Amino acid sequence: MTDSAPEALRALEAVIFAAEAPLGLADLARHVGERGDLPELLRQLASSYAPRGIILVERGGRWSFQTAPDLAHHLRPTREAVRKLSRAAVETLSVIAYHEPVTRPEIEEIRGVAASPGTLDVLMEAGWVRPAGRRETPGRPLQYATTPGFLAHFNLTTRRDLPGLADLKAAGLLDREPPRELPLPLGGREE
Amino acid sequence: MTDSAPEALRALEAVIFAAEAPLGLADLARHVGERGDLPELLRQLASSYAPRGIILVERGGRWSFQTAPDLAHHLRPTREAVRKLSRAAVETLSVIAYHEPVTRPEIEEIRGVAASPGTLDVLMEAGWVRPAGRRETPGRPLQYATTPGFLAHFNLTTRRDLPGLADLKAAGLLDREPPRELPLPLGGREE
Amino acid sequence: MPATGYSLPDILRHEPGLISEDFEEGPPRSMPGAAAPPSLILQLGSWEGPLDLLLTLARSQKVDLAQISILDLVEQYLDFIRDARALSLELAADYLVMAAWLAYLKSALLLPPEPDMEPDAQEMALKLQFQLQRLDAMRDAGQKLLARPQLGWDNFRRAAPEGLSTDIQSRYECSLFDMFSAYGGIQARAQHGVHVVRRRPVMALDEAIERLARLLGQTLDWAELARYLPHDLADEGYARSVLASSFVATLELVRTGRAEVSQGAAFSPILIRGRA
Repeated sequence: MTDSAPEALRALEAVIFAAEAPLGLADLARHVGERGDLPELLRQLASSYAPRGIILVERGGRWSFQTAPDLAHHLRPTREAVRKLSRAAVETLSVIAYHEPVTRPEIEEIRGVAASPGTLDVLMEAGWVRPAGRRETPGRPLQYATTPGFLAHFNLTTRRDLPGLADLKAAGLLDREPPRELPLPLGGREE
Repeated sequence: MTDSAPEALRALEAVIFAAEAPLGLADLARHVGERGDLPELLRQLASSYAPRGIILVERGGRWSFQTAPDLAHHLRPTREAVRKLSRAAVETLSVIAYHEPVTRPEIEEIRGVAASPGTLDVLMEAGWVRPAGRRETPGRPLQYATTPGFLAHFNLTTRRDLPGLADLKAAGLLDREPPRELPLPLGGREE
Repeated sequence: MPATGYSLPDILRHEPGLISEDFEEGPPRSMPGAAAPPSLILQLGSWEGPLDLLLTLARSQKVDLAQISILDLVEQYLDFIRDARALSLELAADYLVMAAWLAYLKSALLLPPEPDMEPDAQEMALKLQFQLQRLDAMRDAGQKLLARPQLGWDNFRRAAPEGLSTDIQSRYECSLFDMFSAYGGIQARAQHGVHVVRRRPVMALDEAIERLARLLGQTLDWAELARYLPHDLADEGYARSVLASSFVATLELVRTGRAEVSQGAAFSPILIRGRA
């Protein structure tokens, strides 16, 4: 290596850095001139970058800088966004928790409404619900059940810790009176 | 420096490298986490790049990689020539840079002519000048100032690096009014 | 005493050709003298207005602007304007305004100072010199800026950076209470549904018509409808059904001419009798 090498290395790295796309040997030679052994210079440059956060890589004979793969999480850091579950999702979750393993048609029957497609997905994304095999009945419907993450989130040791219907009623959670019937104006009868 | 420093340096260089625009300390902290003394890490990183063909620069508190200026001749053939600024635009730019924040009437007073409509637009389109609030004087005139993009374009770390700024300030030439104690070199008057 | 009472900045900023283009931030500036139509504007060489011309003339004195002779400069400017007029060059109005102002400044500087003169001639001269120095400094600074290495010409950033982004990971909020009350809500809904759907003991309309017709056939006197209803019905729901069906049956019998119905007032007892 002559003492012009550092200059050539500097030129190479600047050219590769500023390029719009990975550059082949011919492109590089055109930009930095025919200085010595280009492949050898590129190898030197690559090894000088190897421990860094930016690395020099060859892909199909073309060279470019890119970020070191192990640092990807810094480039796309994840930020937590707290979201409130929809009422449909909370209801579906409770049905699964009380009736697992339960199929989707059963959930719909218990809730009295058709499930929107996203509801179960949200619960699975939250990590609270998992598919739990197929039921061996006609149509072999998929069953759903809660996960250990569900128990952990709600601080439950087992599913048996869920309050029963009687408990819910005692807590006032079932006392939703149906609307009173309208009085009939036909008189007579009460006397 | 703890032994996590190299990791932090790698993360910093990857993030700055991948970013679409120069990053300030807050952006960097968001991506690499609060690791030690960011300004000190940036200084270390900058000095490790100083001899290279790519350098780490601070422009108006934002950090980015760019090619070393002495290598321009290797790179220019690939790039279009920069647009030529009109004399009025250059003059307006320097008036804003040295007097900011400055109102349009002040710019016109300093230049001795009414600003033509296109001049400020050109500078704002280039991303070098921005409106910088209104001055709380009668008429509440809009003020103008330079941007980090201006500092980046002219390779200035901060406004303090503007050529001759200290001398002009010392000579009172950046004041709104002539200094009172200026001698009166009125030539012919004395005889 | 010349009639020029304008302060220097007013004159310098005045440019008739651009008078229609007023600035967003200020009221229209008052114009000394009549507005010259834009056609009168003449770019004298490459000067950008009278201050630029003055600066060019000042530089020809080949001394530091701080040492310049304002009186000499005034002479130079007035000579220049005279020459231009001799050549029948049309001058933009602001060059002439400047000439008038400089002529005034010159006389004020040469005459013994008047104590009550505002502004003071020395101060005006000083301000002119300051403005020349300042403009010169700004020009110089602009050139120095342009001489600096420039991004996109002398150095370059990456052409196509990948960019940074932030992945948003959702964390769902749901309390145990939310879940229990949701389940309670489902159960309550289900119970309410039973009330609506379950088949209840009712007296069908056909049955009521048949029964009422049979009872009415035995008497032609007016009697309260309630008297024809079965007594001691334990099921309140069934009792209501009997009442409703019997009332509708009454209307049906009246419609078919087999009974008459009468009510003295709203909510008073309904009277019914059969028709033979």
